[in-house]
Amino acid sequence: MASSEKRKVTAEDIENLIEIFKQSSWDEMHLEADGLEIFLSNDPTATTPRTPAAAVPSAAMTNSAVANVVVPAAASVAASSTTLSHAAGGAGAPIPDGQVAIRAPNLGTFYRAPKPGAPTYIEVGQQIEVTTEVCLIEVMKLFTPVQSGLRGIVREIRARDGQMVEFDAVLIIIEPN
Amino acid sequence: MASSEKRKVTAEDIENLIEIFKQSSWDEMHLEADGLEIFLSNDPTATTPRTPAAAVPSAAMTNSAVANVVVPAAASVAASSTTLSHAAGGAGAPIPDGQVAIRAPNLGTFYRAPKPGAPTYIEVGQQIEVTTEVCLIEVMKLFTPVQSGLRGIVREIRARDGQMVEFDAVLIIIEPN
Amino acid sequence: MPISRVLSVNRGEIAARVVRAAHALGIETVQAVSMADRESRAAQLADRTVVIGPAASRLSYLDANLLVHTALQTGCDALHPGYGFLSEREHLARLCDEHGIIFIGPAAETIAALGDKLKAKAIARAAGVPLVPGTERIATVNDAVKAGEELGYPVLIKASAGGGGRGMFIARGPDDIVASFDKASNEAMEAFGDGTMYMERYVENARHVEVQVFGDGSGKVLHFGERDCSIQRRYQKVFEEAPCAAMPPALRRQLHESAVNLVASLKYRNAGTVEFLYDIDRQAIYFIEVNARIQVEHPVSEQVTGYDLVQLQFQIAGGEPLRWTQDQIPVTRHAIECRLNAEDPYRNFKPSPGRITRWVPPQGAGIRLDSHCYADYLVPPFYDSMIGKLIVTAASREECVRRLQVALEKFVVEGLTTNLPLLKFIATHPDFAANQLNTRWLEQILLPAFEATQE
Amino acid sequence: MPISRVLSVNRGEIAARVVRAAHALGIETVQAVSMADRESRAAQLADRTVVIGPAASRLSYLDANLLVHTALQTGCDALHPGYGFLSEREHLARLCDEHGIIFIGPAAETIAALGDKLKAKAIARAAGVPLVPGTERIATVNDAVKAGEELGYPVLIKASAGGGGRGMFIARGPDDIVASFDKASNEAMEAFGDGTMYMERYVENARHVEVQVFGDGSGKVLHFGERDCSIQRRYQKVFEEAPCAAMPPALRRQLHESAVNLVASLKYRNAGTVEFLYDIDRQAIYFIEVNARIQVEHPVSEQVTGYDLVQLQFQIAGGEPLRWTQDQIPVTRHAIECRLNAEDPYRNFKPSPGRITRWVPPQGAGIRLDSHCYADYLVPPFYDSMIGKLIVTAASREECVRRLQVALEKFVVEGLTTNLPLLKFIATHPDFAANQLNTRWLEQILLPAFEATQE
Repeated sequence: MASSEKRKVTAEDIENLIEIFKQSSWDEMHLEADGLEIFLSNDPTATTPRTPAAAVPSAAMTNSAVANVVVPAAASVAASSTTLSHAAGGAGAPIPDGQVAIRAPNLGTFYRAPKPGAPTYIEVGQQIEVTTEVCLIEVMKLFTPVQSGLRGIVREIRARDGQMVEFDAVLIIIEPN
Repeated sequence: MASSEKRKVTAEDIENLIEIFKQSSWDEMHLEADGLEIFLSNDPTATTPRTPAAAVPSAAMTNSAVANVVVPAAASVAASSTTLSHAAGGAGAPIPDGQVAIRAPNLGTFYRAPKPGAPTYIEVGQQIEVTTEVCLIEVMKLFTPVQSGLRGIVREIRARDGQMVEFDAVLIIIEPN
Repeated sequence: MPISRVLSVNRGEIAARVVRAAHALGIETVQAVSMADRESRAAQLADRTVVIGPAASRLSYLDANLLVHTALQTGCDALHPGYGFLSEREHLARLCDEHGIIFIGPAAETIAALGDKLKAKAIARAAGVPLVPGTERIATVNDAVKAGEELGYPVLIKASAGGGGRGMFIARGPDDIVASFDKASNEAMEAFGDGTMYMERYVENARHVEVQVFGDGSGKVLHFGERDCSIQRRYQKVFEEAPCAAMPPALRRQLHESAVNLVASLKYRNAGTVEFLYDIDRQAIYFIEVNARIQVEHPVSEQVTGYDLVQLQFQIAGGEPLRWTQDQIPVTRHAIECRLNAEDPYRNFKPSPGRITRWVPPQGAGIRLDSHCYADYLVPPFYDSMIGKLIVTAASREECVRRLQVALEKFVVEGLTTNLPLLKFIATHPDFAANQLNTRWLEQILLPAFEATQE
Repeated sequence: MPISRVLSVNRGEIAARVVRAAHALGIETVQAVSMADRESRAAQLADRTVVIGPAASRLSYLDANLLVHTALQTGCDALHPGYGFLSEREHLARLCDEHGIIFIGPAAETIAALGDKLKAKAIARAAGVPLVPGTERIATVNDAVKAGEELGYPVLIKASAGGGGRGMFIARGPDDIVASFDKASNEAMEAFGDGTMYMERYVENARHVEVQVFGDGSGKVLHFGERDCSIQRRYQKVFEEAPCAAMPPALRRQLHESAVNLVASLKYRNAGTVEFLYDIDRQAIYFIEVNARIQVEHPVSEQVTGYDLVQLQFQIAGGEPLRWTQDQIPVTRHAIECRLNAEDPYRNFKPSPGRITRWVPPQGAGIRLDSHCYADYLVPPFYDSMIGKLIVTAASREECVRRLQVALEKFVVEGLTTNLPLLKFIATHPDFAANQLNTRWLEQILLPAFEATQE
């Protein structure tokens, strides 16, 4: 799960890269991996990489089976989020430096507790482990618990109990430790 | 009719100025006359004249009762003309330096001779006087002869016999003398 | 014979609307423009643009000879006059007829008849359409009191020979007549040498209601519901809506029947609007006039019926019949239009032409904008100040008002002054939400309140 | 009950089309998008956008549970499926029904019945709709010759138990049957252990013709004319037009009646298309299948009839009846659509997604563009390659072809490779102008000629 691990580039990775690039203020992005070369540019006339040495930003991009954990490369990237008027409930605010978002693995209704009246999975300030269950996402009466995916302290719970969250929406902010 | 003559600024003058400005590559135009101040800018944020000393370009703008004679301030202005796809038949080409266009005083059908089979009013190379009739413009069977409005040699006949010309279209090019 | 190429001889939003409607039907377009409108939206959209004259309307849009000459020389078989300018001039329609150009509008003689106020009233009367009730000459106080009973108070008593208000008074009951009739008659005698009086109903509390009609020239006429245009400033409509929610169904039926009967009696062709005064206190309608053209406010009727009236103009003019029956034109929704003008509502509505630097119209469910404007467009100072029509549609009037409020709030126009603050003020006024208003409401209630917000 | 808020669950041009149609009717819109479509046109237009999943369709547009969950959570009372994806899945329609969401399309059981090829054919047969004529089992050469006379040559003789072409042959006359029947029957016996044969008409020279129908669920069905979609590559339509100019009126009447009878027998609800093979040599039509959704090529039918079929989908789904009679839907014009794809026609139609740097669509009389693209739009690599549909309308086919040529010539797209050169080549080919083509023309005649221009 560490960014230093060598693994195959997937279509999802490319999609994520395009995403990050679109949300960034960078003019060009150039990446070589697995014999694959990717060049993204905001300059329509650009055809060859002008900065072949520029590497992928030091973002630990991982797609865990449990939740999408994205460490922002820079606050500006995380802050830009989506520009759609009604998009991504609660995903608008920037993620503080050194903290990490647990994002919705799929669209669904967000629940803080396993059932009505039961204690919540987590509270702000709580120390959690990689396998700690942090919330429940429901789609058409199918309830799926979401695991943290990383160790740290809960700093913020962004999603609201009983409300729909979109795919990739920021649910919870963790300060890793 | 000379540009040095002092006369009142009319709505038509302002219209012409806006026109010239739109067709030019200038960023701003500032003019004071008759106690009236006109400031045109392509910068939406501009609110006060930044170049109060800039005068109206040295264009001899006159609107004769007979025909609109416009001496282009610079080739670029005359050349830009209208950008509409089908506009102003024959008005597209630039007017050579030192030459002057006789323009259509109104929309209508352009005739080079007073009646079918009669000799043409003028030919290229011919010397004409201010009152020389140069063509006929017809609107719904009402035929109006057009006088030259200036002295010179006919250099080009741009409008085609029997074809509709739009208002202000270039009809004939004269080299004044 | 279907139209294949049309000359559009108007400007602003309606020219763009006409060109788009023609293109949707596969009809080629030539747009006639003045020098000031060469970069207009209609010019950009049209297949061809012809500069017909200088900015001054008199030398361009108001010169029928230029227009017809242009139509003939550019191979057009039809001419669309839009509204305003020459759209209701018999002369232009006749000139088109004489030169084999289809005038997209009523027959020249229909325009002429309806343009004459007296003739129009006679046509209405003959078709059984209600006019403001009144009397013939009245000689004595007793006759006046008797007539007052019949008409119902209040009544307006005027000098037959009169004008300028002399010898005129309002009577709210027989006592007023007894008190003032002889004095007024004497006043008239002194002023005009004739003391004869007459009387008509005085409508204090009225709405302006009009019916959108269409005829195909065969005598068949269909209506597309009514519009309530009571929010006016100096007889200029500011808001228009459909239907007239304040009108009870029975009266609405009479309204529609009156409008249809009137124009059917003329074998009316193409689009028209029959205007009525709706007397709220007496629950009665009185004919005002017929507008023999498409109107500014036609979109609200399109929104509530689902028909494209400008396309229909082209189809009827091209010889197609009215294919439908009246029950196929149900009014199922509510729509409100408001007119966005380049004018300063805080400075006596002074026109404010200039370059639009930012233009962010609202969008979303039920929001339609009919406009020729865009960011960087120069609104020329030579013509009327309307720069767009915002039309909002919803299932109910209540929902429609709410949507209108949101839409106006989202509308951003920069670079020139507009009446947007006034439109917002109207849209959020409780009287407007409650639909408690009449033709005087804007000037008497709303504008003073609006101006008070500036102090 | 009229729809008040709809979830649009498709993408690309049809999502934008659906959102616009809803807005025109005052219906609020929520657009479901994948991560890759967050900046899409539909997302920009909709009142609200919801990211339902990652780019992969399986985890977004193809997950019925996600879609219905989203509809419920965002307060939608209806769901518009567009075309492709889940638009013809009984499961989605049923899930909507179960949760009180109006599925804008046919009833779930109709979708199920028509989705089963054998059931669909049985329904067609019961409704008197012609199928490709064929026989039951044939035992002997003599029976085969007799059947061949009845069906008319050429005929296709197949093994009943067969597949993969074994035991199959084409007979152009009785001699071919005599020469090959026993051999083929033996072949089938060897391959499948069963030598039984059957026979059907072989259609060499065919057009693909389809009828646009609409039902309101009461049994009332109207058609909106037919479309000719014969220009196909690998069963993908490239050009579609209306009407099928090559079809004689009597056959067209049979076509329309067959289509209407078929869907009326199902009390069909909402939009559908009945597809037929048009046997040019025998001047006959044979039922293929029913597409129980709005189709890509619906705009040509809109253009020739003047009805907005997507708005009509919303109205029918909202409970309105089909208000018209068939004679109120005349086909008065000709329209041609061609599909602009981000693909390289010179490299075996390899998809070419990427960022559009320049996008200058043609405009003018009779030109319509249904597209979600704009300058600076990134065409994502995850979905199909269609980036727009150019639809051209005119009074005649001849004029329509001319306009199409001009429109394609004016169309500028830069930043990615498109099939525009191929579209231009088709539009200017003499066979296309002469309307001399069949379903094999594109692959057999046109593409080799097109490729030859590259050498």
